[in-house]
Amino acid sequence: MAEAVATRELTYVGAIAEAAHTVLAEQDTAFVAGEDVAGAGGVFGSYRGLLDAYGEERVIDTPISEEGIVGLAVGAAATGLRPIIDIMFMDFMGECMDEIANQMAKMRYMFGGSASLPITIVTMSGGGMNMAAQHSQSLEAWICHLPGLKVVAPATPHDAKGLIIAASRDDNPVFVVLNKLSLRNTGEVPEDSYEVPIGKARTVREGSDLTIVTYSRMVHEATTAAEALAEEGIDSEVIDLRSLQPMDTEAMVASVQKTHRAIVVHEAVRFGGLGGEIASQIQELAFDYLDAPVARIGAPFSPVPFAANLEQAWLPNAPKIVAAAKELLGSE
Amino acid sequence: MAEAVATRELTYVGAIAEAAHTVLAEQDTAFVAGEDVAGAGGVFGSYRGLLDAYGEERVIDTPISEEGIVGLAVGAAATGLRPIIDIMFMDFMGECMDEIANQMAKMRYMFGGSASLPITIVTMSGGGMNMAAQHSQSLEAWICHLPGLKVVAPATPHDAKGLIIAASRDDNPVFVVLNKLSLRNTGEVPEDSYEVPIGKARTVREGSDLTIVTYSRMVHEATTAAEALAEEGIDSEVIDLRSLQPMDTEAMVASVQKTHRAIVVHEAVRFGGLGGEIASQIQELAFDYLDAPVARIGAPFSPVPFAANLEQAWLPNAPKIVAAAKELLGSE
Amino acid sequence: MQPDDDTLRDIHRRMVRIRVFETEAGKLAEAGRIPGALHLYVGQEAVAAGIMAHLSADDWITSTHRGHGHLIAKGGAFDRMFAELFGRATGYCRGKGGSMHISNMELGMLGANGIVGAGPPIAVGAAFTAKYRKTDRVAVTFFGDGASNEGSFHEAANMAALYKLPALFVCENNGYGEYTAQANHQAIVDVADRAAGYGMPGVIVDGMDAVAVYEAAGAALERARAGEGPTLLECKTYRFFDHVGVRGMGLSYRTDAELEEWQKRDPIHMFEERLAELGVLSQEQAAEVHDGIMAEVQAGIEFAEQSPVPDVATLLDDVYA
Amino acid sequence: MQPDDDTLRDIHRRMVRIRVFETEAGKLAEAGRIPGALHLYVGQEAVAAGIMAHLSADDWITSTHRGHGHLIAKGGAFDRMFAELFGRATGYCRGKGGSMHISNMELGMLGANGIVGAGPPIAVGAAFTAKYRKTDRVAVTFFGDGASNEGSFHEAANMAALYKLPALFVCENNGYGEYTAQANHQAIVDVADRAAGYGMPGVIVDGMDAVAVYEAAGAALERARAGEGPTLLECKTYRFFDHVGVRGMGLSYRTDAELEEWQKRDPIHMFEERLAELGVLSQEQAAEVHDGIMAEVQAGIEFAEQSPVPDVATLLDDVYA
Ligand SMILES: Cc1ncc(C[n+]2csc(CCOP(=O)(O)OP(=O)(O)O)c2C)c(N)n1
Ligand SMILES: Cc1ncc(C[n+]2csc(CCOP(=O)(O)OP(=O)(O)O)c2C)c(N)n1
Ligand SMILES: [Mg+2]
Ligand SMILES: [Mg+2]
Repeated sequence: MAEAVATRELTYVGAIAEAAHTVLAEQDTAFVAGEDVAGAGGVFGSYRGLLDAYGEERVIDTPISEEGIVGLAVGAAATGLRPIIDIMFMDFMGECMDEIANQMAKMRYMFGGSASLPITIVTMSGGGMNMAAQHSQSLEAWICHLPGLKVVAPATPHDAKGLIIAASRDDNPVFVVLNKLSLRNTGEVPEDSYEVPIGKARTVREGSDLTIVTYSRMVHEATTAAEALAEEGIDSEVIDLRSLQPMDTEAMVASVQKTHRAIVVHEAVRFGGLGGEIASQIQELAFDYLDAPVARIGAPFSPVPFAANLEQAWLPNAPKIVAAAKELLGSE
Repeated sequence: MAEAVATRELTYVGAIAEAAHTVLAEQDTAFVAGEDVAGAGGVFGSYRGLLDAYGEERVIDTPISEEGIVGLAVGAAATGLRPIIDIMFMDFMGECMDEIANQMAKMRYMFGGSASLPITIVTMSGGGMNMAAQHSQSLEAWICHLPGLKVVAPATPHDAKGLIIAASRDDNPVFVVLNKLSLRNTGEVPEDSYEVPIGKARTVREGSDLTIVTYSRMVHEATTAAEALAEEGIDSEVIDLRSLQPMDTEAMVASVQKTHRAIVVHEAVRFGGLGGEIASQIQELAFDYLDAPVARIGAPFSPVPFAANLEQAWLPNAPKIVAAAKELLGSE
Repeated sequence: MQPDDDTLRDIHRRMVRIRVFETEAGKLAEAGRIPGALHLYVGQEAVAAGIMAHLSADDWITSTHRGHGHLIAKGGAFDRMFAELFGRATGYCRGKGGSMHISNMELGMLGANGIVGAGPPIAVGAAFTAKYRKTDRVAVTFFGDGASNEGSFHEAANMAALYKLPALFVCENNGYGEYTAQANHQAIVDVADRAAGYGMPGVIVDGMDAVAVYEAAGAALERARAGEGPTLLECKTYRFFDHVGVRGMGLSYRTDAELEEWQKRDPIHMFEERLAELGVLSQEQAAEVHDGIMAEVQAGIEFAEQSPVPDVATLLDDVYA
Repeated sequence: MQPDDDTLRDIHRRMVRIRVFETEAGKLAEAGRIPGALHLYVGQEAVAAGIMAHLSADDWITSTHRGHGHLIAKGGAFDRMFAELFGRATGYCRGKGGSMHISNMELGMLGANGIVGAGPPIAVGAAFTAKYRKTDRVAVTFFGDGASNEGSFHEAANMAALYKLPALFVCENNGYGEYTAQANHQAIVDVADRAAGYGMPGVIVDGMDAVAVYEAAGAALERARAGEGPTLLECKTYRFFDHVGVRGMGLSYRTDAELEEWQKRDPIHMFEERLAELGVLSQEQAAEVHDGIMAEVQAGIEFAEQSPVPDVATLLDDVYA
């Protein structure tokens, strides 16, 4: 049993900010750098108060130079610091994929193990805010395919704080993929410093008829769907992966062995999304337990549209999960 | 029946060069731009003779500026030309992912259909040449996940020429992912201009016990594996997807419905690779036909190592396919 | 190249069209009637107007996240623009792009852009087309002081100069990239200092003075059309609204005093005083221009509001040609 | 800062170490005994030697695809270097990196790099560490004329100048990026012209003259260590071998006459003549230096050849810490 901890309601963005404060308080060699993270406290408020608390040597506004920012992190980490860098929108990774994929992810291996890169990369994913095609993407599939990186995607304030702290203590580059539509969500968050272990999924809801494997904001859509399904007598288990790389294969397989059915849900475009990896793992490792194919729900194959009605039609959501679940169970 | 065409043996790189010549001859608005494509004829020889034949207005050496090169293509295409650009190694996509993902792939959609981007992007993938971690990758998963792009990956000289010509005539951005270890491979290639249709797989070998779905150089490994398996009485069908986006789902599903077993093979790192998409589609659409889980073969989860023995251990190959096939068939 | 009277009136009209459109768009955004993020151009009108007065629809421009002003100056119609901002099927992008991707190929406007620095390489491509086809068209790329720190700007500038392309690089230096002052994002004062590093002329102009912009751009564009290559034109300007919307996030990253100092040099007020002095346009005539444009803006808003949202059946249209 | 006699001999030694190592590595590559792509440094030795003579193992460098010379000048041992080129377990990277990723953290050598232009941002990070920890360490980044067209160089230079980091940007301008002459990849003659655009000094030096390099670098590094910020130092040099290997692909992108002109200014020959004149090192002594180094190189090759290849069981080691 976990010991009793003092918690209180905090928003998702409040939890992010608290994590940033915690990390800088705990680690002398940690600093935060990124566009508008210092003076403005981050355009999402993720670093509010940090500059005042830790000064401009440790909280650094950068030019609009994503490749430079990631390079700064690589060089600083290789020489002994523990950078936390902010890539404002995940969509901007295109500007720095070389430093991410060819430098940060590979340096340790290419150097035969002689370099360590304890870097935390904080970024925002997801749509639903009428930000259109270049500010709404979920591109985690790009980075999960890169050996050398770890990737986490917290759904709740609790996990956001705990995973950022865990990332900052990890000696590897860890991407923390946050979700911008979740910023005002609230939840119980411990006051103290704590880690959510990287690589461990969380069972959000237990069930026996069906497993929904998901992460990030879709956890809430899945939970809503599970509640709706429960009213119709379908009992779903919801698994929040939290960590995408490494992935808690064991947790998902154990659940499917129990429920015999699975739906994988993410907001990213379905084709080529991480759902393919997840569904493949499930059918590879639990084939004999499956009563139906593993279903995948992701966004359709288009950029994210601007118009609100189109964007809502584009986004995966609870009704789409409910429909898929019923189809899977043959109950409609 | 196809009509008789005059063919002769050509190398893979010879077929690429012939395609480039054909495209510039056929289309006034087509030009080739990239690093060392003109004076040097391409570092792989892909554009040999092109400068002499078409002059420096249409065959253009660029600075080492991948983001600039892709941007050049986007702007030139949007204003009426049909650029063919060369990204020397696929690994360098990190330098231009923004222009690829956020501009080239999305412009048409974001502009409500008013722009067309008839761009051909030629690039080289794959290992096996002791080029180490930054010159050996297979990163097709990044681009197949991007609505707005098409992606082809020819395995043979015939398909290389036919797919480059098809790409150049397509009104969308098409990536032609070539394979550098295949450059000296030979095969029959028609002298005339022809298209290999984008989106159509090719059945390389018919079989009844097992379907191997693959593309690019792994087609040859799969064929070798199929021959070895045949000697042990296992009859495999080999499907060369050729086109990764769009993907010929129908062809793979039809084959698996016949054979009841499938192995997906690619050289890219297995985790998060396109194999997840392929395997997921198969089990979604042919679940009731499957006698075993869909297996996936890809590279293990590390950067590409330099040392020859490590690199050979890293690469997927025929023996690994044979072993997986036997396991799948329970014959060992 | 001094502007004649008609040109002066034309420039004025373009500036006022931007001002009124943006001011009304800002009100709608603050009222929550336009979704998403609007980056408004108020304060910088002299730049778009002074430059676009030289261009025809055959010339191309690339824009930024702050793109309405550029499109209006290039001839954008209010009704279709508002429709796009509202996400309606009648918008320039059929509602799929919104403010950050507003564009019109027929007007040669290759898009606002949500990615800082993404425009210059695209403009290089358009300039390449102009040269390839042996036309006298030009491509103008607008970008901010903040954008000048992106690698994409660097690569594009180098390529344009190397190939002597008919391009104009317009840096709208408004002193800030979001909430970060120029002194905190680069160690130079004049972005034009970067031009020499590419082998192109760098010119600095008062971006609040439409005539100065017009003249400097005219010389640079003449050079470009004559095949002599690109120019980097830095326009010193200021945005009167916040980075996003009108009041934005309410951060105190710049002082009221600074804003007021710049507002004293409001490009439209200064220009109107000058036109009145020159006898080109009286204050009454100027007021009429404003009124006429306001009516057109209101009609545009009405058109947008009465336009249908896109049919959900069009969701997957236009991903591919 | 003039070099004293010991320093002159030290610089000489570093240059010869590079020359002999690279010449022998080139032979092995041409004979097919080293796998993969080798980019050799012969001709450019004065740059690495003149600069590295100022650095200790506490200072950091980032290198390029043409990285052996930098590592040797920084103190790299031949045996472990050859072992890496051969892909052996005893190599600096345990055989996992090879020529393009050769590195040694203990010597402050943050890696050769297969990605053109990837080094400068990493060096900025190292310089950041130096400043963050309030040390007087410096970070030096080497890159080519071709690399100066990558956006990554631009972003790094801007950041280094902005933060006044203790960094030195060394452009080894050898006139070509692969097979493309400088005139075909940029419209400028001096890459140093780019310095002003970042607010840092740009210095041009004869890259075949080790003393000139040493002196110019000394001044720049003093400035850096004093907290006054980075410098862009352009060294005009030439590579005597082809882009890859010795004879390369056999393309005729430069003339024999041009090569011969530059070979007349062989940095080692010129330097040895000078040292003989100064009475610092006689021709006989120089020959002894060569011989001693040749013996060390041969021993290194033997060490490498006798070293085991990596155990396949290590394939997945060191992906993560
Ligand atoms: C690649 C990228 N990085 C960061 C951003 C976030 N962003 C949007 S506008 C902006 C500031 C741009 O400053 P500047 O270029 O000076 O233009 P201004 O807003 O002042 O007109 C930033 C950082 C972005 N949209 N794209
Ligand atoms: C991002 C990237 N683009 C292209 C290449 C291919 N390439 C390797 S070396 C080279 C030329 C580099 O020229 P320069 O920077 O002048 O260095 P030099 O070879 O002359 O030392 C190129 C284009 C690469 N390795 N990385
Ligand atoms: Mg600005
Ligand atoms: Mg060079």
